[in-house]
Amino acid sequence: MRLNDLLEQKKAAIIKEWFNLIVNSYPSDTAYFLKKQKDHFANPVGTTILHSLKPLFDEILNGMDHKAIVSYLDPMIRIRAVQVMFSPSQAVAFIFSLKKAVRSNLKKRENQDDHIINELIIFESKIDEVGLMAFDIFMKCREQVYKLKANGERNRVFRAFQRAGLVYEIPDGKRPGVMNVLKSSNTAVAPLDDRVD
Amino acid sequence: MENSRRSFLKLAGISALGLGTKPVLNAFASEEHKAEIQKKPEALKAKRWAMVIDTRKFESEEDLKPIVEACHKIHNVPEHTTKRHEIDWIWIDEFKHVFTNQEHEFVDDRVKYLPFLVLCNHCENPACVRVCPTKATFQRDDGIVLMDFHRCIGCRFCMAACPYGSRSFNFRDPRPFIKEENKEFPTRMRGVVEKCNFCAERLAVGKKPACVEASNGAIAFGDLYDSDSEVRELLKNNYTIRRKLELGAGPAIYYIV
Amino acid sequence: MNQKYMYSLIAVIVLILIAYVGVEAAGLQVLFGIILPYIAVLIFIAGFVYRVMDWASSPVPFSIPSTCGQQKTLSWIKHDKIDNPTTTTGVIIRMMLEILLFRSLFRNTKFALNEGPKISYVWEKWLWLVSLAFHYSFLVVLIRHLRFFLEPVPVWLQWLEEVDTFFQLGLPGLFLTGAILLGATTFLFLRRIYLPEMRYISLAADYFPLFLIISIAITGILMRYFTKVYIVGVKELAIGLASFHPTIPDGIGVLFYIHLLLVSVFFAYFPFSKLMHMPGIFLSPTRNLANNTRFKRHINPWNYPVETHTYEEYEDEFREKMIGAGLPVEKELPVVEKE
Amino acid sequence: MINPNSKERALELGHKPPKTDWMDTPTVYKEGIYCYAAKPARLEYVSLPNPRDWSCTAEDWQLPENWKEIILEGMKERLEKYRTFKIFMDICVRCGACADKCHFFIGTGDPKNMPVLRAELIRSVYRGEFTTAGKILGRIGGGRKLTLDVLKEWWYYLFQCTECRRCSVFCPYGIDTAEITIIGRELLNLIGLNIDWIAAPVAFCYRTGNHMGIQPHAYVDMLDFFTDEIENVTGVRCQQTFNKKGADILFITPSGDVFGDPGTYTCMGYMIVIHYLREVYGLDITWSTYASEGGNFGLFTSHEMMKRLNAKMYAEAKRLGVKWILGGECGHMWRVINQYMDTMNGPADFLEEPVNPITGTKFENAKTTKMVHITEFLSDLIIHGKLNLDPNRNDRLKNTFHDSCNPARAMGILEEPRYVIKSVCNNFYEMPRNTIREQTFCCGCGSGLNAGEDMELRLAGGMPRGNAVQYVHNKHGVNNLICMCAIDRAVLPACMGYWAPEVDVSGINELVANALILPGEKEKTVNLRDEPIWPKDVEPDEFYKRPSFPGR
Amino acid sequence: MLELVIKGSKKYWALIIGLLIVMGIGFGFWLWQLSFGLGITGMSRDVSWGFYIAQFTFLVGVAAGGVMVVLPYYLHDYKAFGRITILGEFLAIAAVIMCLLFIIADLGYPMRALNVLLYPTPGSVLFWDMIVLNVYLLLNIVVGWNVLEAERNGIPYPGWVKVLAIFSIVWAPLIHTVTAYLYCGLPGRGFWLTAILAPRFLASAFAAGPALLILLCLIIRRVTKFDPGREQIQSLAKIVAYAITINVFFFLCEIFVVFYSRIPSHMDHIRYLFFGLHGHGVLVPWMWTSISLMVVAIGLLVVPVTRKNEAVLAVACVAVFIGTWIDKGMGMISGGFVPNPLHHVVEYTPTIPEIIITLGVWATGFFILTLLYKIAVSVKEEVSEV
Amino acid sequence: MNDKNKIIIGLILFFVFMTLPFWYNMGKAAPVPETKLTEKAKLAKECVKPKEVMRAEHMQLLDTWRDSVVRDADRVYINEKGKKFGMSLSTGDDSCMGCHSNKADFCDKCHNYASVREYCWDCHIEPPEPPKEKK
Repeated sequence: MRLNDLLEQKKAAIIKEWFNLIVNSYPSDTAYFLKKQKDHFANPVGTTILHSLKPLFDEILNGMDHKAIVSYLDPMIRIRAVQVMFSPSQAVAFIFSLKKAVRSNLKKRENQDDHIINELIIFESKIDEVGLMAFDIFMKCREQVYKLKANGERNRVFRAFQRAGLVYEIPDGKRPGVMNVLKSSNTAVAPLDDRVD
Repeated sequence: MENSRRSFLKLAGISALGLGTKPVLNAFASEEHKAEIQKKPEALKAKRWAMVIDTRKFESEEDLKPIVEACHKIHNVPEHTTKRHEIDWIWIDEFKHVFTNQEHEFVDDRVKYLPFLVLCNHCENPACVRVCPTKATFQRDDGIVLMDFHRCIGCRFCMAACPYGSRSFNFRDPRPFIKEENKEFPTRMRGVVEKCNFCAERLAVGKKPACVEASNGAIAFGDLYDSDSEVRELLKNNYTIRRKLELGAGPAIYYIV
Repeated sequence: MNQKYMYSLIAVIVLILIAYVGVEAAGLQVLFGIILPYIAVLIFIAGFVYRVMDWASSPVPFSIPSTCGQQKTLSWIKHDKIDNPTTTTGVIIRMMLEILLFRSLFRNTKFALNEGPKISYVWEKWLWLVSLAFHYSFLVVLIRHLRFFLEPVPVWLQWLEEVDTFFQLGLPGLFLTGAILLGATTFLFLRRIYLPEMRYISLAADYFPLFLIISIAITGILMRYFTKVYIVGVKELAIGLASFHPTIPDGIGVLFYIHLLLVSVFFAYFPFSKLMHMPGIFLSPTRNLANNTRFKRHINPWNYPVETHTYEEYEDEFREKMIGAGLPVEKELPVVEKE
Repeated sequence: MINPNSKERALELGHKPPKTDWMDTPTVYKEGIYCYAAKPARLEYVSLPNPRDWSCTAEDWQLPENWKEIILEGMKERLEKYRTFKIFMDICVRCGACADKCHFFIGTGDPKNMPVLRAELIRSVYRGEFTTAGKILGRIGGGRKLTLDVLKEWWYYLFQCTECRRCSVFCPYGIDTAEITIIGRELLNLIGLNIDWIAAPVAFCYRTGNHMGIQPHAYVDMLDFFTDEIENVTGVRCQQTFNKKGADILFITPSGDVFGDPGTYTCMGYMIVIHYLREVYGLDITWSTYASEGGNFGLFTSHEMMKRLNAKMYAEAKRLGVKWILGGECGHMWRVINQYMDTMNGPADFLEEPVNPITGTKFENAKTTKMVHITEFLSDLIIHGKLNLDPNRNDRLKNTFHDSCNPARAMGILEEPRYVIKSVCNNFYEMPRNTIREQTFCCGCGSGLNAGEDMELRLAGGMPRGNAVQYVHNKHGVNNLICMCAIDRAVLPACMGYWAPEVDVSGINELVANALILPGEKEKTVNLRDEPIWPKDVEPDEFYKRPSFPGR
Repeated sequence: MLELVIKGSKKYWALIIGLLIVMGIGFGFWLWQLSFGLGITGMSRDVSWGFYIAQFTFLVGVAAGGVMVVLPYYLHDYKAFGRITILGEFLAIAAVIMCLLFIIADLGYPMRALNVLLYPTPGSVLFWDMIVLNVYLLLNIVVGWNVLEAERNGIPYPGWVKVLAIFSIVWAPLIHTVTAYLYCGLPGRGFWLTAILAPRFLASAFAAGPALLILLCLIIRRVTKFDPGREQIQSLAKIVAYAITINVFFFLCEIFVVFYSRIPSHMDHIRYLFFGLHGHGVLVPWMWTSISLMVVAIGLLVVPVTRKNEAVLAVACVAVFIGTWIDKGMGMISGGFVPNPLHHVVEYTPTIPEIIITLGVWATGFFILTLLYKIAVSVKEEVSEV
Repeated sequence: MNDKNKIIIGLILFFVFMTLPFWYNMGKAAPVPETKLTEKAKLAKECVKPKEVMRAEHMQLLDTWRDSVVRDADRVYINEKGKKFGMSLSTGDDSCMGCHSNKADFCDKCHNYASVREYCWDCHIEPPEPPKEKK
């Protein structure tokens, strides 16, 4: 329990450093905006992170409630999942820099205390767990993007065609290969392509 | 090359800052060394100015009017036609008004009807100086409570603070109400407070206050801390009273009754 | 160190040095006091006219006002006559609000992300307020300077000065607009330096006029309150310029020539810079046009005929299918003889 | 929460190298941001220059040798032709008011998506190539030469602008980035640089009359199918007429509604309304297969292309001899109609000044263009009590309304749609005030950026809109986003899916049709989407017993 | 948020234009005063402060009274007042601005007003009054604006705002205490020379301020869609009831001390006000009216039945407001100057130009109040709608 | 759209205002005021400080003077050259106006020319015009 008290005490300093580490891990062009931001202007990423770190830290420290953690992580990662400047590792790396922030905020004496070290190992494994959760969220978001990318438009148009009876579904039990035979002998769609406005 | 350019820029920066200020700085610099400000040699000096009014020497208002006139004339005090706008540096009032707390039913008839001269008391602890938000009213080392008309904002806090009612305010431009202007003394403008200045401008050139001069010896003026002074002489030999002593303001006007 | 503002800062410092050396060392008062101001005014007028006429020479082919309110429509729907004007009066009011009160900047919001995350758009008042303060005090300062050019000084100008020095602060009395001008330009400069996005988009050409105006204000304030110049000489010079009898009176400090050179540069620079936003705003088609193109035809002077896909060509291509689908056609199918 | 002061101190600890000037920051083409290049067939079909197979990520763009001259010559020509362009090149003071108004900047955080910087990409070339000061001072004067890198930067960022004009509302000089983007894209088109998602609809539209490339018989087939669908729901057959000479009114709407969900429901909505008016009032409204497209991707290509595509509307109206034209729910279509059509292809003196034959209302505001917006028309009908409406049938929906950019900021049609919506449904909630009306946020996909390959860009750009919808969803349980633009209907479902799941998207006419009581209709239990008309948490019996329920 | 003031109903604009006209006339007369001097007022050598300073004193009270809705909310977490703290803060802003304008109007030489800053004099209470008033103004602007803006944007207000809000709570009594010290530290003015002056001022402030606030709340409820709330109004009414009772109690204490000690220099002023002195007594009917109004108001406010009836409550609040206004706005200053230090009775009545300028300042205050309340109420309406 | 006329009218209006100084003076330079010295001043040859300094800074000098006279009763100024002056604007022969008794010519001309309104004379009484200087 002693580590928890220590962390609770040094929370402000740890979060400050955590944020700092996160910002410094960004591509320089973005970091410039994150770092220099005086008010909430600039990149939503910076502010989202800023606002989510404390509750997230509290949750790691005290609760580790899966649902709560996801709810703090989701907004941070959801935005980054569509900001192509981040590689997947960059998108979730910030979780792990909490380890560094915690360690550098413990005094030497505290760092050598066996009891604390043991607790620290447990704490860090919780961070790993959160990191993995972050990765899950990131992947979920990316999958969603790709689903939208791959199917969204086509599906909608296709459904409309299908409903209009312009498309034949393959009847069960028939030999595959004869697909999507159009109803009329005339092609209904001009041969250029299938575009929606 | 890089170096010389940098030093050039440095030089330029410095001269940009110092630009144009040089001649002026010179002027002031030389002034500091040589120019001097002094008091006039003939100026009257005292540790604490005080005034003793020997009321025994007055009988009626007629005796006092010339004194008031003398003061008001040299100080360009206007004579307003509207009572509300009245300005007085020195004026005349009855015993019961001047010494509000010492009046009683059985007071001596002479005193009861005797006109008294009233003016600023140049208090030791002046409330007006205390309250002034701009230091426009201030106390000089020699005890004179003086006004800097240039600085007065006309808030009239001093008028509320003065327990003697010695202060007046220029409710309007005084100039049209000054019969004869004394060119040697400025008038005031609308919107500032004024009061008796113990003729500080006369003391500076070695003259006694105008009222003293006009009183034919009924008013004495001098240094309270000079044991040889006329005022000390009078205080030693006569019983004197001062106004509203209980307020602790320490008025410098003594009355021999 | 930001190169862009350093360039501008150095440029202004060099200008100051030129005037200083030119007057103090080389005695080129005639150049700085007469020749350059005349040239500057000439460049200003010619350049200004040239630029505006150049804009005028390009037509406005389409009416594309930004509509910021409800259009004129059915009689019972309240039409926003100012933000979506349909008449000249509406446009004039809209332009007046824009020019006199900076209507669009008044609308400005600042994007902010809050816990949640929740996006909010907070009214951003400072840019609007300071810009207003800056432009109006600049205008007053400019008008006040007419006292050097007009003799006798008109009464209205004296009133203006009286109001501007209402508070007796210092000797001679502090002109409030001068102080506001300096304060506002400093704010505008600091904004460019401290806000990252402003710093990113700012060019040397954004800093230069700011430094120029700040320097002009500082030299002006210095001359009035700190290191005095011979004001009668200044007016003599100014009147001389205005009446085409230029003279160089003796005894005017070098500070004045620096001030004058900076002002000359300001005027000469004006037509070739972003400062042309002053006339530009009057000509901005998204603001000075009425949104009335559905009931009043806007003419494009260079409208030219274009190639289109006509109905005839269309029917020719799809006639068979159209007939098949029961669509009416202009021409029936040709009877194709079978061979 | 970290207190702001300590945050600042923390930030100062960073030792990142100073960032580069924007002119020195190279453009890196990121997957998910750019759209694919136009295929040669599209360009050839409408005789646009330099058709070829190329890719924007390839080193060699296969440009004509004199591409630079072409662009500069084109710029010069446009500076002389468009005062907007010239003025907007000259008067920007970079005050920064526009910076955080752009949905792409908010969403992507890419500084070059600040409107001012997007314009500076072109302005810098203008200064460096056309102004004396810029030529002399070069970089210090903010000027630069036109190089291949600059060109690539143009292409990348000009196709990250949806021409939504939100920035122009806040600009103290009214500088309209859309105008700059339009002309920028026009310049790119001079050397065959376009994206396929724009070039294809342009070519399709030119040939078949609509973006989808739907041939006339298929168009009719599709609407016939909808007729069946409607009959299933209402029991009434809403047969439409096509290319009918001598009809009263020609109806033109974007073709996206004919083939794409959920626009199809809006399309059915039009059909029901048209049928109702024919049955009840004998009003003859006809569709055209030749002018079967309201949208105009020519606007995203060049002014000339816009004019070529737009010409069909008047031509068809003239051929059919109708009195006036009725326009469906579309965004940029209405920008073109409001601000360009009459100037380019008018005067339409062969048409009559539009009058609502049912109410007698003169549409004064469409006197010369002779084209009326369907919400103007509907508002007029509703206020005169000409439509038999039962708003309870939309009780399943809690609605909010997305002002589409072009109708809001290039036309100012704000109250009509709200009036119609409030007349046909009981639950309506506005989104936060700085995200609606003239300050509305773009869907993130306008001006031809609604391709599939730039999904990341679209979602990032749709973030502000998504956030505002999510806000009313959380606060009021809003589950339906109404919009009056075909692009919105096509793209907002994806945007909502990512940012505000559980919120559906529909057009206004879909709700109107749901509420409209058709003569001879059967007892209605489902809406056009085959969903029960009562709210999810309410039993049908209870629903019909509601005191608010009129005359059932 | 400022854009909210330019959208309003016809009545709103009529009010605005009406106030602007009064302001314009007042300003015109002030220009006349500026060029002629304070001679156009009824003030004299003996009564050197008049209507202006009296209004100033009263309005400092109104400004300080605004804190009575802010304090329970921030210090005692009384949630109900959260709805209307902004009304208290905005009332304070308008009142302080009126105070400053009255000071300016009262200055003989306003062009030199900045001398107070140029030659700071910590010994002068007026110097401190200038500081406390301006700081209070600033605090209320910053706190009020930020809290309202946060509410409008649906986000919590920044933490530092709460710190400032609590600071402003401490500050509010300070402004009235310092204002009382302007008077009660003066020798030779028996009427003011009493330690209970500051408590008396505060008591009347906490009565008059909330009473006005209640009236404003009732008006807002009538003319807008925003309802400040019944509970809120009743809580305020209780505050008014206590404060006005304490005010009268303090006054009785004063009466006892003065008349039991029978020190003439203290007694004469009160005698002048309530009974007349040496045949002078213009204020006598006014003062009795004031006392009666306050007593009646106590009756109406203390009895729950009458207090809970909002129509009666409104009457009681009007009584409190007018009662305290006469007490401070007329009696307090004149009473201090009459009789004068030489025991002459010189009476004071304001002149017409003086009253017009006063009206002009009041109009300015209500103009600002209208604009601020327009903003506040529009935001409240907006928030409850969206 | 033909709006050239409007633009030209606007330009003309703008330049009429901008070139107001040229119109106002109509090519004639108003005479520069000359500071006239009284005989007494001419005889004295020099003022408290050199002419250039006095010309530019007399107001500051007077400002410091008035403070020391009013607040410290210091009334004598001895300049660098040892010459004594009464530190007063208008009181005494050795005051400013004692020497420059021609206010209209000495003060007003320049002040009017430069549009500088001094408020000295709101209180201080201006000296009577010496009859011989008047013509």
